[in-house]
Amino acid sequence: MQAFSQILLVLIALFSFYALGNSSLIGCIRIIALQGMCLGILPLLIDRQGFGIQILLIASGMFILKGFLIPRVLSYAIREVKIRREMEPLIGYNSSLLIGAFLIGISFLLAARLPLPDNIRTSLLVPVSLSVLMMGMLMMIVRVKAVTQVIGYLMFENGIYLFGLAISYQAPWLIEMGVLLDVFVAVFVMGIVINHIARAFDSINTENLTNLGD
Amino acid sequence: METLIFAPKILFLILFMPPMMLGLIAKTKAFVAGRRGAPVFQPLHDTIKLLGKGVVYSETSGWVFRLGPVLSLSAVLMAASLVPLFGAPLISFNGDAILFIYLFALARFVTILAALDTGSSFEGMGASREAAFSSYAEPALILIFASLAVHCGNLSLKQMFSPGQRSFPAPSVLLAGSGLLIVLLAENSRIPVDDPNTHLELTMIHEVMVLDHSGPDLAFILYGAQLKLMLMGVLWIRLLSPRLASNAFFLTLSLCGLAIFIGVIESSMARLRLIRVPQLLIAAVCLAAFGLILAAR
Amino acid sequence: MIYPWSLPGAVFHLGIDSLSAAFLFLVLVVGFCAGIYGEGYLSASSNHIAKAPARFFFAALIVSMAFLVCARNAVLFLVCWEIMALSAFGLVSLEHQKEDVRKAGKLYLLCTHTGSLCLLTGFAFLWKNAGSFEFGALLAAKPLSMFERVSVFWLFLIGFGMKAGFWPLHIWLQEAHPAAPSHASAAMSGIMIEMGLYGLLRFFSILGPVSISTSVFLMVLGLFTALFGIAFAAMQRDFKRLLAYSSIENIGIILAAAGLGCYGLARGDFSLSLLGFSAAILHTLNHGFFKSLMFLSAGAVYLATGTRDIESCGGLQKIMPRVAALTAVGSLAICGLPPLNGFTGEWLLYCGFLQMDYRREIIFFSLAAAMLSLIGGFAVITFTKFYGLIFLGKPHSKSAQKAKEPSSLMLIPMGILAALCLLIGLFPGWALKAAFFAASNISHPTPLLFSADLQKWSALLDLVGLMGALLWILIAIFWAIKKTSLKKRPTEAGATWACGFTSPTPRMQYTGSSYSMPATRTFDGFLIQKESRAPNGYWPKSSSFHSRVPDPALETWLPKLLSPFEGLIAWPKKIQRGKLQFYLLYAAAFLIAILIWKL
Amino acid sequence: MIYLCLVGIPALMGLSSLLVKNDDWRPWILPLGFSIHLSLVIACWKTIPTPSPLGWFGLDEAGLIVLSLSSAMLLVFSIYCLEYLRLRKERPNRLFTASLAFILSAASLVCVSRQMGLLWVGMEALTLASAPLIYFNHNQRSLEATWKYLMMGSLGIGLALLGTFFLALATPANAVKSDPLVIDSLILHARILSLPWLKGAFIFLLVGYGTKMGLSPLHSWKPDAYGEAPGVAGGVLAGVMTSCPFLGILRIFQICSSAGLLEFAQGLLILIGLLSMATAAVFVIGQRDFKRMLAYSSVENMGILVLGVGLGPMGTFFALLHLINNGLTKGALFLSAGNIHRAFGGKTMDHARGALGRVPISAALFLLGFIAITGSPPFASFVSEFGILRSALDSGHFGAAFGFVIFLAAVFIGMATTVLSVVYGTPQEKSDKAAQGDSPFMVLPPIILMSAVLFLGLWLPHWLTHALKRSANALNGVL
Repeated sequence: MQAFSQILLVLIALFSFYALGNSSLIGCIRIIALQGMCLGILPLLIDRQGFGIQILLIASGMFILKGFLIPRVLSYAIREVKIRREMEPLIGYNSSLLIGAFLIGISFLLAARLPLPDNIRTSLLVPVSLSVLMMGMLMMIVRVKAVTQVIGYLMFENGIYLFGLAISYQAPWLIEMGVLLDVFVAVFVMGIVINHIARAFDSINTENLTNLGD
Repeated sequence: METLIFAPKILFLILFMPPMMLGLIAKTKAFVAGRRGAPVFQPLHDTIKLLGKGVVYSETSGWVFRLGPVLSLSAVLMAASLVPLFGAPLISFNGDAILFIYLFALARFVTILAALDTGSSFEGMGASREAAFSSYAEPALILIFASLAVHCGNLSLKQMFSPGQRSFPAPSVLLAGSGLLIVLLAENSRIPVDDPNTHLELTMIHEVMVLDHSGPDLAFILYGAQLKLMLMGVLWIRLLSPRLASNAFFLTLSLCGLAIFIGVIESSMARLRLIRVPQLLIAAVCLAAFGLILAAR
Repeated sequence: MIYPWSLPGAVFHLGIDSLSAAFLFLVLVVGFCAGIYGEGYLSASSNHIAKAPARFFFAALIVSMAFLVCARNAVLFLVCWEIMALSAFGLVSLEHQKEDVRKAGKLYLLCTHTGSLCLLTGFAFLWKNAGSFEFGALLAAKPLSMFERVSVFWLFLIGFGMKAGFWPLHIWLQEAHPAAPSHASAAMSGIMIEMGLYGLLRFFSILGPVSISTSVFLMVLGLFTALFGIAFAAMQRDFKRLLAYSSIENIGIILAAAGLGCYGLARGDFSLSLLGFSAAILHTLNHGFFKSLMFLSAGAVYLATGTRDIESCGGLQKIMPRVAALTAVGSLAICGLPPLNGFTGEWLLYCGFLQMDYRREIIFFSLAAAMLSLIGGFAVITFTKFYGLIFLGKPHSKSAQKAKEPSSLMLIPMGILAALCLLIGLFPGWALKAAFFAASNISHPTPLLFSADLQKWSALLDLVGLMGALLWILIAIFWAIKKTSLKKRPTEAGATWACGFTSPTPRMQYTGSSYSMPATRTFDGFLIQKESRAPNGYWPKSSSFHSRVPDPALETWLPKLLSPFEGLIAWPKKIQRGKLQFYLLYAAAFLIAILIWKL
Repeated sequence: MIYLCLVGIPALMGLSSLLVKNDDWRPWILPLGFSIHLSLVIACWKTIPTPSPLGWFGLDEAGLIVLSLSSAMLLVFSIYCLEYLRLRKERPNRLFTASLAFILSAASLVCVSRQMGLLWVGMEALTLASAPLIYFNHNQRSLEATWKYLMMGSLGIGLALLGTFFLALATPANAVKSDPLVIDSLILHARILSLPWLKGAFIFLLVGYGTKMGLSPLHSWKPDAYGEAPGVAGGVLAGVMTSCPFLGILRIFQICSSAGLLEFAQGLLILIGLLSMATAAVFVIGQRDFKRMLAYSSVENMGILVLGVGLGPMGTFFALLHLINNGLTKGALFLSAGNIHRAFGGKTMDHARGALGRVPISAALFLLGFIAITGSPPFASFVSEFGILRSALDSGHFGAAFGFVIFLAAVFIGMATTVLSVVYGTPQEKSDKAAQGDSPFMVLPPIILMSAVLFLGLWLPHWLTHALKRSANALNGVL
């Protein structure tokens, strides 16, 4: 169990790292789906008291939502758009990978300042979630395609959610459901907006979205 | 009370001395120039003659023009009532020195307005010069008074110019006196500030303001000017040494002396350029200030 | 009168002491006169002023000031203060269709709000010390620490000085007063700016005696303000601007008098401080009366001729004689000439400066007196120009010819004010009593001393009034003499003697600028901007000469002061350029920074 | 039960307005439902309802104040909408009305929830529900604004979630057997919370909810959203959407202060508050677009709020008061700004000039609102801003007081320039999109709001003072 969860965590981190370096939209969506699936499995491994019904519920909900529904929404959103890959990002792939590595370092540093929550067996959870979160932010920042930004946002959410697993033993599952629902709706709305963007500017380049400002 | 006893003398001084001083000045100038000149009482005759004449009013002018001379003359007479001639003044109270200065200002104010009322550019010119120069002369006068008030701690002319003040040899008095002399010449539009009997209106100051007045108005104005000259003369004499004004006779003598002195000055130097006049007055201010500093020690 | 008020720290606490009473009297009289005049003014200036707002703002202005002087609680004071300021703003920007009016209104609003912020901070300091907003508590509170004292003093000096228009805080004044309709500018110039002085006087009594050097600084500031104001007044062409500048002058004189009072307090010499403060208050009253009178008549002229340019008026004395007469009274009073009220206050101030029996800084005070007289001389220049150019001579322009006498609704209030000027000039003792009682609230003298000084000075001032009466009698006598001597003699009417020139035209009259030129020549070059196209060649083209007098504090120093801040502002604006990625970056960077710093 | 009604009724209205077909009388649903809601809220003022068994729901004074503010303002806005939506026939208003209703429901959820997770859910719902308002105009600019709003909002909300998790982790696992996010129990066991996690929670929640509030440097979405949304939507955003996250910050601040992290929390709040005021000052000066100007003024006022909270009990008292004043005034400002915008078909100084000539009442209201929001008596903001200044001096934060005054002055200068040039002057010839004059239904709501502001400036009701005092003390742990 212990080892599996460790591996899974590392895998999740690597996924987002990979997404950071990947230029194709579809690829990114696939990666994010994979990451979501891993997230779905993780609670079963990490949690203290075996397969509780509520754990099962959450896990399955996660698995479906993050593994299938959300990627579906995203691919629906970019259907009209011809472009399939992220052209010139604000920061090149290699350098963004470097920054990603740097961020991982920061997140480990921050995690070191926090005492280990006593119900988590693995010490990797906090730093990994922080780094996934930060890499998500990085992705939102350095990419210019709206979809990629949404993917970044998803990654960011995953990081947070990963963190949420730490309290899954005591947080009431209703809350978790609400959280899931909210995330889903958020992404749904974003998808719609992307759709509108695509129609209004017939591209999903956010370079078009810089008319407002002082 | 004592003033009532001296009433006739005072009346003589107030009524006959001013024109006589003017006549003396003219006489002196004539003498220096080698002419015989008009009799000493000529100005008095002129004044009386003018009183008996009719007037010509410019149709531009209005009531200000008609009221002006009256107002200015009464202001100067008011001032006269504050000045200690040889005895005590008619009225005296702490702070009347300020009133004295401001009464002259009032006279000037109405004269200027009367000049502007005619709408003549020449009189406007004269008015503006008069206003500008006297605004420099006033501070000098204030400073002189202050330097006198340092000792008696009182702002009444009677106290400030009473015997027992420092007198002639004292350097502070010397400075104040020279300052006062300049102010006197300037305020009464004598050379070197103004040439009363030039024939070019462009260069006049006081005379050009009263070009349009005639008859009694002109008489009032002339007499007012002469009276002003005499009053300041009295102050000057009393400043140098109050003893000179201890009685009417001495005072008369010294006033005549002053008149001759002025005459000599006028015939010995030419009028300054108008640009230079303020500098002269500021010099007077500086003299007065030095006098004050010396007096304050 | 104390009513509970639910705002934190506030009590609806009204009270009238003699200081309040003096100012309240001023507010009510001037407010009343200006209000009545305003009705006539509004109905005469038919179209271009919205009447309802004008009435509302004016009423608000007067009422708020009436409450202001009675307020005994800082919050109430501030509320009244701001209502006053805002309604004045409303009045200033009534004719907002005009560009310059908008400018003036904006400038005024910015200035007054800055001042109010200073006042807020000052009161917050006082509250911190006293724990209450009641004036009584503020008075009774323990003395402030050095830091608090200094900061409160400067905050109040700036806050109230901004309203009163001390140099260089006066920048709004000469812009706003001309912009407002004349009854409003009368109220503003006659009362509102005095409220700044009221505040200062009120809070001198709370702050306690200031140091000697500070009071000397106040005197110097006041005299400089006065000199500056009158010098600029002498140079103006727009006669409402001229009046506004002369308000600055009078405020300066009052400040100097107040400074004298502070000096007395600092020296522990109560009769001197009493003298100074009462001179300040007396001059405040007088200024309130004659300045509002002047503004009212300026309004009448503006209404009749439709111009505010001195050069294009002239000869109105014949066309509107009543206004002319009333204005003559006003201008005599405003120059501080006997036998009118303006003289009494200045005379008191001179006496204060030149009472030598206890002075250490004789030189300084005599120079101050000299400065005062210089100011008086310039005042004479300014107002002979004002009166002479507007009312005397021949009309310079068509607009001046078609002028006509205003309605009695406008004349009567002016008459009341003029009568007040004459009366105070004749019976200054009464006004002095009021001023003394008011002043005793600031410099708390022993009753014995107080009654003695009141005795002394009111006796002297009554003498001055008596002299005034004598002067009137003399004038009457000589007038009679002249009339009798002219009875049986011809009085002919002829053309003005133009030194031989046969056909003088109105255009050839002396102009205002050239009239004040000899006096203001000293400021040539660096204050007066001239642009001229001199005629040249054998057949010269049309030539022109134009000169204006920009206010250095407003048009030179203020921009210099503000220019560095522009750069300061321009730089950070780069961060909001519309790129979402950057916005996200700011958020992330901020978060990480805080995490690393604080966690 | 009452909680269910408070949250449920608006939600039901939202659903029903989604179902209703007719565009013309759909808007009428809102005033009805909102008035019911408001009456419920008033009932709550009469008797504070008891917390629900699990301790998830409950109303304290702070919550009640925010709740009543939101409810009352939304009622006023819904009255405005009746006329507004009639004028904007070309746009289907289904989503608009629905999201107004959902906003109230979400806001009520935020106010009544005593459970940080639940509060977060409400906040997220609030964010999503307000997106359609911004996108109402359906043009490229509004689309851009919506996109930015969504991304920034989601980022913030995500961080807030993380903060919530941190908070949950702050309670030692076996120490308390209850739900680790219930505020009351957190305060009860404040002493045993682990401080590092709590600090982290505070930072993340501050940044997260600060993004929703629009504190600098997280404010960047605000001018775009406020500028492109219709006036009424701007009012909703500035009045309701900002006070709910502020409530969230208050909650976590309360927990921190009772856990002994007072200095830490106050330091951060003062810092970010002054930073926001400075940013607003910089951007308001020379701002030609009066809606964006209002947005920055809102940034400034948010800064004032957190600054006040950072200055101790007295400051908190006045901050809560300022919350009310700011909400009401901003509402009036945005509504009148919307009227002016419509009358000139433009929202910059170049289009809109001399509004007093064309829409006199709205212009006057705009001017008054400006005077009020910059804290001049006799309007309410004067009381609160003066109070915050006092508390800054009182608590010895002289630097903060200095900055406060300077920034107030700067913002005033900036706003005055824009507002005066919009209100005064002579309007140039009518542009084709110009509406005709003031219509009663569209000036009445801002008049109501402004008169409320004026009233509060002249008279603070005692019950309100009492409530403010109690919550201020509670928040600073000075019970």
